[in-house]
Amino acid sequence: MRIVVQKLPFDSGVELNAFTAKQSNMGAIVSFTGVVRDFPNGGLQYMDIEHYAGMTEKALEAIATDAMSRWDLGDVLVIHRYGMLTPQEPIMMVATASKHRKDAFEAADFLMDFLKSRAPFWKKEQTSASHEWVASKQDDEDALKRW
Amino acid sequence: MRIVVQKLPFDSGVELNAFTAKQSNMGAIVSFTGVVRDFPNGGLQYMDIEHYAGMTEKALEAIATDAMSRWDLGDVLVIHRYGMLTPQEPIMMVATASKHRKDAFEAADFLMDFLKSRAPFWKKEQTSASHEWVASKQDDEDALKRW
Amino acid sequence: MEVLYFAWVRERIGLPKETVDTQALTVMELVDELRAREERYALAFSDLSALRVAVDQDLADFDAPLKGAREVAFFPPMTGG
Amino acid sequence: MEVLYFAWVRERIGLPKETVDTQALTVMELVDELRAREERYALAFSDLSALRVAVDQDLADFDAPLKGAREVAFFPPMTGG
Repeated sequence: MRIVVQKLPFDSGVELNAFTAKQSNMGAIVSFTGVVRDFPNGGLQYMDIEHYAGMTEKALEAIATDAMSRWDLGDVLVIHRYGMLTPQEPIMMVATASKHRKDAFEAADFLMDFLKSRAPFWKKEQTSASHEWVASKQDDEDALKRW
Repeated sequence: MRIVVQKLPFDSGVELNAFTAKQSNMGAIVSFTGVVRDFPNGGLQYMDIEHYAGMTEKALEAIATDAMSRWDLGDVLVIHRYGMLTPQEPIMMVATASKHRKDAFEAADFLMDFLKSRAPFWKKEQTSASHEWVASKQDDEDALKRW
Repeated sequence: MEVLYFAWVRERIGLPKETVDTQALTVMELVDELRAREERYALAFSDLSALRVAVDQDLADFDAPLKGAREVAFFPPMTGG
Repeated sequence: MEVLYFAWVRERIGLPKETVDTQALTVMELVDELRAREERYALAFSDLSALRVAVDQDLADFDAPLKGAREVAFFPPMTGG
């Protein structure tokens, strides 16, 4: 299990390969990469991500540990950035390794649902004129009930 | 949409990055990589994958096109190898790009279910003593009913 | 008509592909003709529930018509991914 | 006790962190004390349904006890991922 909270950019492809290389006889590797989206008509200068240092690492570890106990997984990777990100930059990534594709998919889906609403990150969208905190979505809260 | 059927190895990380770089304002990228698993106690010399050249490309395109029509996707990638592969080598990979994580996850899951049972590949496991064709699983056939 | 065999069907019949001169109107009629040929064909086609068929590279049923078809393939259930 | 604020809660109150001398037995009692302080606190805590709380870095309810707690944090619903 590897949990990383960092300000610096990371390379999804390099991380995916490093994660895959560490596994022993896992037939299924699933990855999710979250990328900063611009507004439909553009204008996003940057996304500023605030987090609760200390609690963040604990919360991510708890979520990953929960996933490991619910599914037959060989390994879990979580990387999440904070600070100022520009459109098209990767924000975060999760990866799961399992013998079976179903476990790898479900666990990655689960990790994402909990990262969205239970990891202490807050996104702020900055344009040249103003900034606005991204509102949480009822859909994201509802998604947790699936598990 | 990119569909590749090849004998040569591929690099999942490089493919994931190339796929991600092509997208425009897609917030969610999901990848699945299938890796050759050895037997629980070892002994697999290689996995030999036979395919139906001509039909394979058509079938993969049809499955990917179906996914594009069912979910809100920016793009789909499918890479599938044939020939002789050794344990730990990647067999295949799919990637999906969407504005929304739910679409990216579901479409990748769907692609994998259909690749398993509807793309004309046949796996043979070769040990030093014998070879055996991998049997299809009822679970894999049942998985198609989800969609 | 080109007839193709894959995986253990190919191994049992002993060849990957052959040109068959047939008047069969359906896949099932073609199967019956092949079965009547030789023991290895009868063996390969002994349990149709273990076989799948494609007509002109599209999955089809055993009662599918062969009118106009150029290529028929027989194989076990697929195991991709 | 250390009290932390994040995102727009931090912006409204105007600081990320402060040490509060309190006898509050629950989170709710602490909120009431803070509300009574100044307008900016009353404003930040005006709608508790828009707030989440963590006690010693674990998510908690507003009726959670504060006995032995060293750190309480207030913030809007999280938007990670």
